[in-house]
Formats: sequence, C-alpha cells, structure tokens
Amino acid sequence: MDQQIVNAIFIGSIYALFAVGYTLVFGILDILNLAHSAVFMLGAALTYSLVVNHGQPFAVACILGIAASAFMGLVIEYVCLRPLRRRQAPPIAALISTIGLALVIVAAIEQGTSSSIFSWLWVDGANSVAFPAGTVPNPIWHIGDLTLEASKVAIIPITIALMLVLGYVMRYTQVGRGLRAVAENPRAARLMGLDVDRMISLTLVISSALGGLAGIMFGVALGDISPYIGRDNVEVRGLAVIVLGGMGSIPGAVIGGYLLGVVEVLTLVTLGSGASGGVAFAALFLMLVLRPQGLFGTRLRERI
Amino acid sequence: MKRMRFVCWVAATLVIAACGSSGNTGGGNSANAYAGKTIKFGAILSITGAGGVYGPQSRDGAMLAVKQINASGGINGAMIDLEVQDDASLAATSAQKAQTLIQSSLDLALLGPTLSNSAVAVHPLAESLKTPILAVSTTGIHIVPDCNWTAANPTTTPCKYVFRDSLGEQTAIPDNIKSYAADAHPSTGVLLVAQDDKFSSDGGKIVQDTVGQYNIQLLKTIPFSKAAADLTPYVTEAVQLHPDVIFITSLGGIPAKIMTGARNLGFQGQFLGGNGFNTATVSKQAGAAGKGARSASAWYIGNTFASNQDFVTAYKSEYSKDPDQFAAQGYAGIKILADAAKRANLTFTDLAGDRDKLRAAMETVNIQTPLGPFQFTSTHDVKQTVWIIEMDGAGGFKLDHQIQPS
Amino acid sequence: MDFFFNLFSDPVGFWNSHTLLISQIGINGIIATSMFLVLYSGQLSLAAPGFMAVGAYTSVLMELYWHTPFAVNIAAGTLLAALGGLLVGLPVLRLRGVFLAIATIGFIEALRLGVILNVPITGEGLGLKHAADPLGGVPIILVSLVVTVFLVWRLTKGRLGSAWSAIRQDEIAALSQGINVAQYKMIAFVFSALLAGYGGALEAHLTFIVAPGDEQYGVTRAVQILTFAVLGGSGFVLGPLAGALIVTLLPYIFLQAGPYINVFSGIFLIAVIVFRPQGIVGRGGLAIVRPAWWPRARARAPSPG
Amino acid sequence: MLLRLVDVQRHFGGVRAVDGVSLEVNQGSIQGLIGPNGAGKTTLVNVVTGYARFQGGRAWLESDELTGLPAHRIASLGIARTFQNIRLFKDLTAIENVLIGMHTRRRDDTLAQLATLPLFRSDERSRIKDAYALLESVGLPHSVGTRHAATLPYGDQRRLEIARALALRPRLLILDEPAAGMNPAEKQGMRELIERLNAEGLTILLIDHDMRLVMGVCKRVAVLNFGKKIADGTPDEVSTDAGVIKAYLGTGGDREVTSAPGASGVDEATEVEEAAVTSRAAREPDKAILDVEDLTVSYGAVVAVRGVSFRVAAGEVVALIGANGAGKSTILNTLSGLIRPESGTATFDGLDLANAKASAIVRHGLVQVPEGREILARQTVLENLELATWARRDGAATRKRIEDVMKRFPILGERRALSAGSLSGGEQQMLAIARGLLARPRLLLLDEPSLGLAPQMVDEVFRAIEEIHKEGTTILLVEQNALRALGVADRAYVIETGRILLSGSGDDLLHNPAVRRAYLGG
Repeated sequence: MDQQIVNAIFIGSIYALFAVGYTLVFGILDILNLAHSAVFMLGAALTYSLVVNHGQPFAVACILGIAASAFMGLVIEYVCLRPLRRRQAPPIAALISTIGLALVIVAAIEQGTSSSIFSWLWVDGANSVAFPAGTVPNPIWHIGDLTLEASKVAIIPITIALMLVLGYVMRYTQVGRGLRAVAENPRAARLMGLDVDRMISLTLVISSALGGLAGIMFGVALGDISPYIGRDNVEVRGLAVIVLGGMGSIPGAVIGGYLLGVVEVLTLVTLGSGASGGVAFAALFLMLVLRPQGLFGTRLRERI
Repeated sequence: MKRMRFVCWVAATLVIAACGSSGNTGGGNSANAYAGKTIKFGAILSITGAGGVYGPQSRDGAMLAVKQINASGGINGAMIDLEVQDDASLAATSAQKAQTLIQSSLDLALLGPTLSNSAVAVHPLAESLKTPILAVSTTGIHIVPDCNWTAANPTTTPCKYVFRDSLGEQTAIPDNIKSYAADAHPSTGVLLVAQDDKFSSDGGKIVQDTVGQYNIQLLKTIPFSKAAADLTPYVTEAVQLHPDVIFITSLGGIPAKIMTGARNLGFQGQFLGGNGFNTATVSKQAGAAGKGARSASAWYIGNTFASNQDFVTAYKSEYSKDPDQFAAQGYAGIKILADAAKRANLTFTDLAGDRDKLRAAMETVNIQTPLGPFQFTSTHDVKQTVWIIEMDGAGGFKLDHQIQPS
Repeated sequence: MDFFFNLFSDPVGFWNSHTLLISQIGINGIIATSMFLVLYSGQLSLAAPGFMAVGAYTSVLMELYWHTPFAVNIAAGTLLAALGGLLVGLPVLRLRGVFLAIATIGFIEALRLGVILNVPITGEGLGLKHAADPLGGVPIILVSLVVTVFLVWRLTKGRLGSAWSAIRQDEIAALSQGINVAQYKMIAFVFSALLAGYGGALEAHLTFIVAPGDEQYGVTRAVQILTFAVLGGSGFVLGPLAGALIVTLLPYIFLQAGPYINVFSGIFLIAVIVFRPQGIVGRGGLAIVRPAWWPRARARAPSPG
Repeated sequence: MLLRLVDVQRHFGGVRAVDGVSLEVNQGSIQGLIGPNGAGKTTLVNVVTGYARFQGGRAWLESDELTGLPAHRIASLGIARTFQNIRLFKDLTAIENVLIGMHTRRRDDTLAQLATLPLFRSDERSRIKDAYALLESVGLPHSVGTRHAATLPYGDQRRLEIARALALRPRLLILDEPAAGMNPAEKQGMRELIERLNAEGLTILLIDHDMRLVMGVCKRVAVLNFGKKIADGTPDEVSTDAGVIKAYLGTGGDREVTSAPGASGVDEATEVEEAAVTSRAAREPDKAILDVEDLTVSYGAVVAVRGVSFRVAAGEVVALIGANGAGKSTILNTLSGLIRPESGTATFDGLDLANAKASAIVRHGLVQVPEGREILARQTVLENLELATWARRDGAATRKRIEDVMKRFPILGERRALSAGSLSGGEQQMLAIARGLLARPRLLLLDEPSLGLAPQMVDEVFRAIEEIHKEGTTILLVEQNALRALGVADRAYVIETGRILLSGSGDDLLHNPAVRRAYLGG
C-alpha cells in the first residue's frame, strides 16, 4: 500500500511535468497544442539516440534533447499557429494543424530504422527501448518494505523545483508579467509595447522544452522509449490533468497531476486494476460537468 | 442478410469470371506450362503503426526467399512476384488491401496479416473468396482452425483456405508452462495481461486455462491498459503477492518494463511469457532484469537445422543484421507456397481453379524450413519443433529445451 | 498510382474489387455527417466514437444472444445510441468549445476503458466474434449514406436548421429571437448520436469481430472524425463527406510514400488547414465553430468607435 | 400600461449596476432611457430581457410576469430587442437573418422538410415575402436581402437588426443605442423609422446617448446614473433638471452649463456656415510631431475613418471630439499600430505608423491609454506599473520612476498590492494613465479618460492630465465630455462619422454651437 503511495506520487510528477507545458500554451493562447505529446516523445527519443547511437555522454544528450524540443516549439508556432492567427482562424483549426505535426513527428521516429532517411534521428523503428544499464546510474534503496529507485525519486524534486522556478518566473519577473499580460489581454499588452508574437513564441519554446524534459525523465525512469509514449501514454491523461487543475493554471496542472496519479492508484488498489484504466476519463468528465473551470481556473463569461 | 449474401456471391462470381477471361491464355496443364510465367503472391503486413515492430522482418524474410527462388530458376521456370501491402496495423485497412490483392491484383495466394486483430478481419474474407492465405506471424486464438463465423451455433468448422506457419499461443504457452513446471514445480503464479489488444487477451486466457493442469495456483489476474503511463502500480500489486511465477502476456515494450519494475521491487521469482518475449529488442530492453525469463518460440537463431544455418547466413549477408523469428516465418512462408505451387500443376488460365489446386497442395507440404521439417496439421496449423528459450540478460537468448512435434 | 488508374480504366472491376474500401468510405461518410450535425449547431463534440460503440455492441450482442434479425439489431443499436446521446447531452451541453470536446473525450474513453474492457458480456479485450458480410454490405451502406445526407440536408433547410445556424452564429442573438437554445442543441446532439450509432452498427458488420481498439472507438477515431469535418469544411453537409472521402483515401493517395506515408499525410493536413482554415468545401467553413469565449482581440469584429 | 418594472436590482461583484430601478412604459408610447456611459442602461435591459438574473425586484409585460424567465421565453412573450454592439448572424444573408426572427411564429415543418412535401413551399414563399416587406419597412432596399449581414454598411446593419426584431411581431421593442455612430442624415432616418413604427402602434423603449434623438422622439424620458433613476418625465422637465445636466454632460468645472444641449434648437444651415468659418480660422502648426495625412480605415465593409488629416505639434494638447461611433478610437488604434489603415499616412517623429509594429511604436514614444482603460485586472497595481516599463528597461531608474508615479497618484501607492480589478473605475483610470506615463511617452494618446466616472473623479483625472501636460508631454485626447476636453485643449478637431467636420482652438469651438451639433448629432 505505502509502496503504492510512492508510485502514485511518482506518476503524479510525470503527469504534472507533462501537463504544465500543455496548460501554459492553453493559458496564453487558448489553444490545445496536440503536438505537445509528440515533442515529449521526441525529447526522449533524441536523447536516447544521442547516447546510444552517437555516443554522447548522457548530460550532453539531455541538453541537446531539451534544446531540440525547445526548437520544436518554434516549429509549432511558425508552421501550425502563426499562419492561422494571421488568417484569424478559430482555435479548432490549430487543433488540426498541431495534430498534423504530431503525425509527422511520430511517423518520422516510427520509420527511423538503420536503412531509412531518419536513421540519424532514430534507428529502432516502432520498437520500445531503454537506456542501456550504466548510462544513467540508478541505485535502488530498500527502506522497510519501501523500494525507492533513484531515477524515479529524482523526478519528484526536479518537478517541484521546476514548478517553483516557473511559478517564480511567471509571478515575479518582467517576462512572467509579460506572458500573463498577453494571456489576459493581448490588446492591452500590445499598447504597453509588448511584442505579442514574440511572447507567444517564447511560450511555445518554454512549453516544449518542459515537454521534452518530461519525456526524457519518463524514458529514463520507466525504461520505455518508443514513438508512441507521448500519444498513447500521456497525451489524453495530460488533458485530464489540465482540466482537473483548471485550463491554463500552472499550479492547477501540478496539483491536478498529483491528484490524477493518486486517484488512479487508489482505484487500482480498491476497485481493481481493470477499472483504473477508465478512471482518469471518468474524473475528467465529472470535473467538467460539475466544475468546468477546474480546481484553480477562472470562469469565462461573455459580455452582451 | 440473405440478400446481402446473394449480392456478395454475385460480386464474387462476376470477378472470378472476369479473372478467368483476363488470365493468361497460353499453355496446357503440364509442368512446362510454368516456363516464362509469373506466379503472383501478395502479402499484407504491418510496415507502419504498432505492428511495425514485426512486419518489416516478415517482409525481409519473405523477400529473401523470393530472391533465392527466382535466382535458382523460379518454380519450374515461373518467376515469383511478391507484392507487399502495408496495412498500417489497422484491421479495416488490412481487409481492404486483402480484397484488392485477391480481386484486383489477382494474386494466387496471400501471406499475412501481421497482427491477430487484422487476421480476424482478413482470413474470413480470403476464406469466402476461396483464396489460400498463410499467416506468418499471428499467434492468437481463432486464427485457425476455426472458420465458423456464423455466431448462431458455437461449433467450430476447420478453415479450407487459411493456413498458419507461426506458432500459436495455444501451443507455445502451454508447452512453456509445462516444461517450466517440470523443471521447477512452481506452486503459485500471478498473471499480468494487457487487456486492450486481442493478442494479449488471448494469451491471458490461455494461461488461465493451462495453469491448473500443472497445479499452479493463479493467485490473481491483473489486467492493465497498454495506455497506462506507468505499470509500476500493477507490478507492485503482483509482487506483493510473492508468487513463484509472474506470467506476462503482452506486446512491444511492456514485458521488459514489467520485468524491470518487478526486479527493482525485489521480485526473485520466474517470468514466463509468450511470443511477446521472442524478439531481441525485448531481451535487449529488459537487460539484466530479463535474465532467465522463459518463453516458447517457433524459432531460435542457434537452432541446428541445416536449412536454418543457410537461412541465417543468407539473411545476414543480405541485410547485414541478425534475422528473428518473424523473418524466419516469413521466409518459410514463401518456401511453403513455392513448394505447393510447384506441385500444384497450375493452369495459369483458371485462377479460381489454380487457387484450389494450390490449397490442396499446401495441405501436403513437407519440406525443410528454418523452422525445421515443416508440415501442416489437419487443421492447417503448424506442426514443428518448439524451442523453449530464456533471455540471457544481454539482449540474446539461450536454449533450454527442444520439444518435438507430437 | 495504378490504384487511381484502375479507377478510370476499369470502373466495374475497380468497384467489385474495392467493395470494402467503398463500404468504409460510406461508413465514414455517415459518421462525418453525424459530426456535421453537431458542428452545424455550434457544438464541438467528439462523442461520435462512443455512440458508434454503443450501436456496434448492441447490435452484435442482440445477434449473438437473441438471434434477432439483422434489421432489428441495427435499429436497436441506433436507438440505444440516441438514448445515450440524450443521457450524455444533459450534463455536457452547457459546455462550449474545447471544453465540450474534452468532456466528450472523457466520455468515450471512460466508456471504452472503463466499461467495455471490464464487462464480460462485451468480450472485453478479446472482442466479440460474430457473423458478418464484408462484401455484401455496400448497397445497404451506400443507400444509407445517400438517405442520411439527404435527410440531414433537408433538416438544415427547415425550422430546425435555421434555429441551428442561428445558435451556431450567435447564441445570445438566437435567444433574443425566441429560440430555445438548450433544446435545439440537444436535438442536434441526439440526432448526431443516432447517426453515429447507425454508422457504428453497420460498421460492426463489415468485419467478423468488434473489438474495443483505440483506432476503432477511442480518441484516435474521434480525432479522425473531427478531421473529416474540419478538413472538408463544416458549413455545408457535403463538406465533412468530402473530408471523409479524402482522409479514408489517404493511404492510397500517398501509396508511393511507402513507409513514410504518415509523414506526407501529416504535411498534407497542415497544408490544407493553413491555406484553407474554413475547410475544402463552402465559405465561412470553420469560423462557425468559433467558441463564444474566443477573445475579440484575436477575432476582430466590426465595432466602429 | 405595457411594461412595469418594480425596484429592479442587479450588481456585479461590488458594483451596483442597477440599483432599485422602477419604470413604467405605457402602451403605444416611446419611452426614452438615457444616462452617461456605465449608468446601467444596458444592464437594466439585459435583466428585463432575461440575459442577466434579477437580484431583486420584479417585472411584468401586461399581465405576464417576466421575473426569472429565460431569455427565449421572454422573447416569445413579445419583447424584441437590439444590441448595443450589433449582433447579427454575420455569415447569413440579410433575409436569412429576418427569417430566423420569424422562428417563434413558424410552424414546425421538420417532417415536411424530410419528406420534402410541396405543401409547405407556399408557406416558405409567403415567409420570404414577409421578410422582404420587413426589410422595406425599415428602409432597406430589396437588393440587400441576398447580401451577407457582415458585408452591410454599419447603418444598414442597425436597420437589419431592427427588421429581425420586428419579425418577432413584438409587443415591446427595446432599441439599445440604435443611432450610435450614425451621421445626421442616418440619424434623421432612424428617428423617422422609430416614429413610423410607433405610429403603427408599436411600443418602444429607446436607449441612446443622443439627447436630441431621444428628446425629439420620446414622450417620456427616464434618466439613469450609477444604477439609480435620477429623473423621469417629459423631455422638457428632464432637460432642465440640473442633476441630469450634471450627470449627463459631466461638470464643466468653472464653466457652468445653462441648458441641456438639444433643448436649444439651433438652425442647421447657419451652423454649417459657422463651421466653414471656424475651420478656415483654425491654423495648423507647421512643425508637427504627429502628422496624419488622408487616413482611411475600415473594418470589412464598414468604413470607420474617411480621409482624416490632422497634425499635433510638440507640447500641444489636441482633442478629438465627436459622438461615439464617430471613429475617434479607430484613429487612435490605427496610430498605435493595432489596426492597419486602408490608405493614407501617419508619421510620428519620422516613424511610419502605418507599417510599424505596435511594440516599436510604443518604444518610439507614442503611448495610448485605451478606452475602457484595459488594465490587467488579474495582476496587482504594482505589476501593472512594472509591466508598463517593458519598452525601456533600465533597472534602478525604472524603480525610481515607479516610485515617482506612485507619489503623483498616492491612491495607487496605497493600493499597490491589490489586484487592479478590485480598484474603482476612477482608480483604474488613474492606473491606466500612470501606466501610460511610465512608458515615457513623448506623445500620449488618451481615449475617453472620463468614461463612466463620477464627476469628482473626472475633475481629478483632468487635473492629472493638465499636470502631465505642464511637464511637457504632448497629448492627443479623445473625449466625450466635450466641455472638459475643450477646456484643456489648445486645439481640437470635431469628428463626425469618420470625417473631420471642423477644427479650431479649444475656446473657439467651446462657444461654437456647431460643436454641439456635431457632438450631439442632429
């Protein structure tokens, strides 16, 4: 049981880390960036192949992986979002264009085999791989009947730290104020001399970098890196998390992440494993019905 | 319903008539009728999508066989033309492509599809279109021998046109459990089964039905969704019951994840699995955690059959990498079809007739393949040596037992 | 591209040898039309796959356990899906835009992972094996498609339709014209559930098994269906139909791309949406599903002064 | 009596938008409802028509109680309304808009449609005939019918909205600022339309800024201010009521206003001549920091600004005055780079405003304090101020400037930690201005700084403006409170429906009757 609590907290951290990038973009652009899961996966995949296929030390690989993810943020903005903003297309259009990009990224990795044009990116095709033992030190501690793996335990402080940093930046720095200004009232922001387009690019860079980092941690801690980890394992749960926490709220995303983690594990323990699959979504559904603005969100009302 | 069936028949007969007329008009019915002709085979494989882990290997194996046969003068002088279609791991697409291969490309026989989900959609189609189809990687229940698709009565009727050269979980898992029970006499087990794909659920069902025979008490069955972000909570559930054996029936990266998780949680017992274990990538991903994990395999790279040695060397020189079970089965698949086609004394004018002749010939196949001396059972399933192998903890496998076909 | 070559060189042969593909296009067309109904009334709902599942499983289960005739099974599945639409609609229809979309995703996945995979009678992960007639389905499906599209098109012409387009354009103004917004949204939602259920029930009889795959009744399918409508344009009933046609044919259109097919499909998707945000068919297309909370600053309306 | 409101209450958060208003509208009358911006007129309408909940009081339409009914029920009971910011079904044609208005009267034809029975076709045809009749009755030509609503000119959109409302066959028609942003001709037309509809027996509740229009057509006029009804009576009674004059025109500071505008009937012809004279008299500076040449701006089909030219010299205070909807704010937004002009040029100290990025414009020293203030409600006062220094970052100096600003506006200093949303309207305006100053403007654009503020707050705001000016900041001021604006302005331009009608020194215009005409419309 207590082991399960540890598990819950750990999963919660992964969810939180993934969802924060997700919710950041929504909070500022009112757009669901469905390419976020693909970036999550790309970060992990790239780091892996840098270590295993290009013989880079893990630290270097991580930095490059995160950098690449951040760059994908720019790609999302310039390819999928900005053209649509220019045409004043509704957010649903952005939904589709980001889905399209996700499709491309996943396909590129999935078809990355030693004989393909993507071999420089990835060679294991649709296979699932893990970092070879030793590339990332992972001592395991047994305390009482508790088992703690370094790679998993590490995620929790990293998550918390990142959230604190992000929270600090958003609240107390000029950039943070700028981002919040763009989120609340782009027009006012423009009048105050903010370059809204640049702020949006920045948002996507930050969000994607976080997504990539989350992917790397996922890959390291779970020993599972495949083209589908983003799409299959975290994307829709990420949605659940940001809705639980309140769309656009960063603390909401963190709390929501841990909440979902705990709820899932508790249902597994009490109601049995079969039910736990659907529980995230039942929670999602109920939350939207009972409290659409989520735990920390603010309700939107239209002026007549 | 009746009317629909009728329409279907009309459609089918129309097509077959069309084929007859548009077919090749030369030659009588002797072996030399083959000379200069082309024998068209089709393959529906999962090159993209989740099945992309297996499909490409099957394709490479099959292509290698075609190359060898054509290089050595073809089938009585007739060249093989293999058309591979990707089904994107989707059942619907799989069926569509199958129909096209059968009715548009007018292939003599088909290989595939890669995944059990797709097979359930494709095989009945081939059956109803009277076209031989040979499964080269599917291991689920109901692939063969049961071609009774009218749900009204639950009796099973053997397929006429559906064959399989891949080892079914119904054989593999029991063999595996049996041999391990004989070796170690385990008393308790827990089953971890991925509940959201047919292959895994089938495996789970077989484990549940088998363990009793070897007085293994199944403490708990823990179904999980492949979409779960982290399996540790499920594994924890299993490990906390301290079973002697953890049965894992799932695909892709999941078995490795479970084994790693369980070992990290201090599980000392044995892992038993099914086909999901039999790829080098899984062994590699599991690493040390996988050491000793056992499964029954249709093929094993070190197996001593001469035909296998040749295959392995040829495959290595062709693709500069090791073949795996799926490559071997794909390779064997073409060899089987070729052998049957050789003996079927095809006319090349009457496609429907040729397809019947081919399926008849297939039932009497008896050749050497990388899988060993190969024959079909009366229900068109594979009759071959089964290899009980275990992961060596370094990305490879080592042989435990060799079970001769009964 | 001999696929399209055959299409013109030998239409009859093509038809006979691609009945499954044609059936699939027909089914997707029906589903797309169901999607059109919700979008036309200004609701971004992704619930279709859930109702398809209801239709499919109901009809198959009746066939397996009660051996009732085909028509009855289909009808029952369809009606039950409509009932489901009513039950799901009651709580969620006050949600707008992306929020409605996410809530409906919650519904379909809860149904698939929570219910179908855990209720023995549905065969859980194994799915349900049942009699089917893959090749004979075409006439029924195509007739259904034509009828569906025609009826929906007629509906959009009537009192219902005018109320829907009013709601879609501006709920506030619609209220001021005495239109009971909640009621008409519900009608559209239930109709669309009914169509989805019908499509699902038919689709189940294209293959010999119904299994709860993600690409069948999950988010993946929901996204595919949304793509039909958005790509084709949801301003006119033929838009989603065109979308369904194109998306279903993508594997054939990009056949030459071999393993890289999805790379091309993705790029194609982005290109279409970027250069024609309102979709391929009709003007105004996408603008109609702009949520009310979409900031004015970004969607600048004429407001002199 | 047709409509009866008793002690209606509605507040948002702390703000008492409607505070115990009772009102009676007699059968067949035209009741006027006036009051300055933010007086609660629209909120009252929203409550009555079911868009906002009653938080007190009740309402009846004849014998039918309206209290607590949903909007669509109230509409079908026979109250039709138009919206302040036009709400047409933009992607539908004009005729489709009107047809939707007939919804409640339209027989349910779903089955007939499905079966495509011909018998309802005649129905359809007659409906369309009616619809065209309605278009004509509001003075829209037949040809408009097939055009998409969004593409119609502004005035026609207003008329179309009325036609759509009439399609309901209402007992009561509520017009929310139907004449906003119309030129005198259009206003005259609107006035005639309203009178004709009334003559046909329709009861109308008319809400508008334009005193002359309201005074002209209404038998009775009620005046709201800060959610309370401060007067109710005949136009004459109301227009001589000192409280009304104060509330509606804002205080003239030292200058006292003798009578409500619109009451004094000036002969139009003479005005125009005078206008010509004054505009010739107006001397533009040769050396300008801001130079606008022949600027034209339009939203889709709606041309908001038509070939405007004006100049502002360094150190000046220049005012743009005119009725709301005249295009003043559009001009400012174009200068700030939020809207791209259709033609014409605007240069600020060498920077081409027509093509520069908004952010670049601010960095160059042209800063706008937008209408409705647009402070960042969710952020604290301090954060709002700190953000305002975005354009120019120089650490310590910034801090200091913020401190200075807080000294000038002590109230902000006290409230620095509160969220800006919690400030009162006046305080928010101060914040907005302070924010503008922190961007170190060389030219400060002030858009309606006194909008919806209590008189004493207005005084404070204008005091601040004068101080800022004394410190040498050039100011371009857009203001409704004409008396005030002209009081502080060196020069002023009078704008009417996107054109500059006349210009001159503040004092000249202040005593020019034509100003009243332009400002209050005709």
